[in-house]
Amino acid sequence: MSEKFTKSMARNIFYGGSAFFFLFFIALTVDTTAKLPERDHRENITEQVVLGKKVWEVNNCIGCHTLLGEGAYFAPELGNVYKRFGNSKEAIIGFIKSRPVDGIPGRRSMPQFNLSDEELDGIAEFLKWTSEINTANWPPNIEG
Amino acid sequence: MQYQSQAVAKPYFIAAIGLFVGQIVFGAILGLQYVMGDFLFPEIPFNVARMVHTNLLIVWLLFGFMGAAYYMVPEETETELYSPKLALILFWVFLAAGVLTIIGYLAVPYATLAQITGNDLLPTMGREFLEQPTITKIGIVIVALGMLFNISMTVLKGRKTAIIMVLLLGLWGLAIFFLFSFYNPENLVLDKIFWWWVVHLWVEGVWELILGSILAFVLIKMTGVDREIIEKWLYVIIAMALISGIIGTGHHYFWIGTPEYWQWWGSIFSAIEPIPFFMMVIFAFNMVNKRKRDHPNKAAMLWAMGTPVMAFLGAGVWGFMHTLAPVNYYTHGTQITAAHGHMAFYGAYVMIVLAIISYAMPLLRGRAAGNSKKAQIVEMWSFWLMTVSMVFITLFLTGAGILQVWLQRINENPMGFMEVQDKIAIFYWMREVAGVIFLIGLIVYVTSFFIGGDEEEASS
Amino acid sequence: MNKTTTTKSNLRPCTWVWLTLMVLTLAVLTVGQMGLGGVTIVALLLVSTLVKTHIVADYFMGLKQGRLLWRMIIIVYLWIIVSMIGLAYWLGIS
Amino acid sequence: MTQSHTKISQYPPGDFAIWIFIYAELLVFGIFFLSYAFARSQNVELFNESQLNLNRISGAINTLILITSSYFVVRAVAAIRENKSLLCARWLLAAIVLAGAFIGIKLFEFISIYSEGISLSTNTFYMFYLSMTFFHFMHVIMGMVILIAVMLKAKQGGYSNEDHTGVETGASYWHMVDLVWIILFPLVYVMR
Repeated sequence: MSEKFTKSMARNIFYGGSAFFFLFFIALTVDTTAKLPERDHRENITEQVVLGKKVWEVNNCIGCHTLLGEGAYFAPELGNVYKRFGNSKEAIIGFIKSRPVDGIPGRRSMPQFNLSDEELDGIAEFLKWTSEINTANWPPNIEG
Repeated sequence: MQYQSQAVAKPYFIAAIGLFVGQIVFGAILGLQYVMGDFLFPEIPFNVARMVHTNLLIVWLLFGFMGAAYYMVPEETETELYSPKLALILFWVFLAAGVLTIIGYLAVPYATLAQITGNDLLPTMGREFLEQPTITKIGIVIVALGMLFNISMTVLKGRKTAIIMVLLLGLWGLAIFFLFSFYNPENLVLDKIFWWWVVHLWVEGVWELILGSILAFVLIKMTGVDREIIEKWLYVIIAMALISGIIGTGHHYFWIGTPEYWQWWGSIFSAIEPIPFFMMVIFAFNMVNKRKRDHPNKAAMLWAMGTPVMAFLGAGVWGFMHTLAPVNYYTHGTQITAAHGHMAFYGAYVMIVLAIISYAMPLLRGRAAGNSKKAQIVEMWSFWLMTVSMVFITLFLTGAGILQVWLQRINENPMGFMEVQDKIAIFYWMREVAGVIFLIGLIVYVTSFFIGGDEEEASS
Repeated sequence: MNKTTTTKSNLRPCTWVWLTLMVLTLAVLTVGQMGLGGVTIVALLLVSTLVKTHIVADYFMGLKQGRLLWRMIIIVYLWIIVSMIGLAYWLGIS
Repeated sequence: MTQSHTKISQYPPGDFAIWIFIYAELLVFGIFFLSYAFARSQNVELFNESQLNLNRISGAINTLILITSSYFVVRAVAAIRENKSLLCARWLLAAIVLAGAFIGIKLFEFISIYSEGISLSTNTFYMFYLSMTFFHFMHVIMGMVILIAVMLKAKQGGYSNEDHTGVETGASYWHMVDLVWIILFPLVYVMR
């Protein structure tokens, strides 16, 4: 009589099961990417939005803020900041521009990044585009 | 130490511990910045300190994994390493790349770093945990491929045990999924989807294979239980981990613009993610009960037993707490996530690396089986200091998170983010105190390496 | 010798199980084709599902012989699933 | 003989590793079923309406096919217990052919649903219908692969009445695939 709980069967299940579920994950991912254009409104990704994403990245904004809930939890959520600031690009640009170089005594403060007007416009356009992604109604309210 | 070439693991372990200290120092700085917003501003703004904190964590864990691989592979395959020299060269390359990157973070503004490292040619920077300059990323790939070549060649010429095959698969997966960090589309939603292919499929996928194989190795060595039994359960546990964990990626696809069916797929599969961790706890304690010898290295045993318990609490329980979509709707991107992240990383990955270091280091230093009683007692003190303070860090962050969710998201008159941060400052203060105790625990840990005394004899 | 007779005596109930499953499935289909619904029908469907899965587990899977534990895991599972589905349907009505 | 008897009472038929997998799979399917049922209770009308669009006949035929296939696998196990390798392989082949028929009918169902422009994102009912049936569909394919492997080994005389754990392992998995469908069919196609 052979052993009733064998290493080789456990191994087969590991390899077979993992491959099975990975293939399944790929199938779901394919479906997701096919459905995505309806939700991310990629037709609105202009040159400014692309520049804005780059500005977002090279200044490591994610190191303090969250964007659609991902990032650091040190500073406010920015996925809906365009709406929170009254659908105003100017308000976003004005806020970024007005950060004091030496911070605010005793309090958290965003650094002064000395962005050009073009970069400021880009980041605002990027945040506007982000606020229009269909995120299944997240965040729960305007405060993010 | 049975094989000469295992010695290359030693510098890897030492570097890991050194970078670990750096990580915790920056953790303490971050904790203070949470309550004293202008601390070190503008010299080291929060985003820079955080980047250093998280990147050091990843890099030192990778050092730990590599050291573990170089230590385990010769012993398991019963043959010397294919090229110890290559392992040492790669060590210095990786260390130099890591240190230079950290210096780069601290010395110049991030935008300048992006510019001088040519981020424009292949933009990959500025995404959470993947902040490294593109050239550093390329360096990581080269080091990983070099190591994989080295140990794969060793495995090919030696005995192929289940433990080593699982470890190899985990390391290959680590390298392959890292390649997604080079994919940075202009579309943020696509960017986020495949960013998780690195982050999630690492920590809730292939890293668990590495974790499982190291734990199995240490358990075989320390308990003397039959290899067949341990390897059998290793397969069962990692099978469960991947079955639940791969589609469990869906719990990150709830609110980033992905279709809404992920709320079901993600919830259902991540609901079973605690099971493999629970099985790991049962498994580890069962093996210890069945032990055929009492290994003199009690400290290593403590780390090895602590790993599944803390991993189950941090990854399993704290993960499950906010993984279901209706709950996550309110907790997503709050301090709850931070709480879970801290305990899960500590429990699963920090502790397993410390376990293998604790087991292997005395042998690498030419001791018979374990450090002296005195040194072990100090090390066990550090275990309890770090573990208990991590539990408190997690509890305080959870308290902060619950209050944050309530004030900012559920309340009828929701408060703004910064206002809420002021309200929950007390939790951040307590977290900082716990963090300092963690740092003290780490200092005690480092001290334990410098305590001499009569070493323990190998058991019969 | 002994083995052969056990096999034979194991097979006969399985044939009956198969026939029962076929008949119950056709009954379920009939209910579906008539478009029936409501508390009684759902209850009947759930009972038939419980019966079908029960006999698959006991006879096809062979859980009736052997340790009670392995059988009970499935049986308890089936009872929980079926009764929870019933509860959900009841909630849907009220 | 006595030894094999005690072993049999120790573990369910087949390799115990497959049972850990079976229990895990049942857990996943079970959560899916309950999610469906409770999601339905929030939105009864939508579920009832969408359900009418399904092809109940092909669902029922597929149920009959899977049940019969499962029964054939029972016969295959009985055959190998009497040391009849070729008979065992033949019963397995019959079961595999039926599994192929299941897949064919299911594909036809998927294609007709797809040509109506329905997808996972259409509504909650279709999300569940497609998720659960496709998930199950993949399990049928995996079960088929397992049965084919067992059949090939049986054909070469790789099993005997003394050692046929492999056949029982494949059979147990296949019965699980059947069991799940027996719940799925009335739940999704009929109950309203």
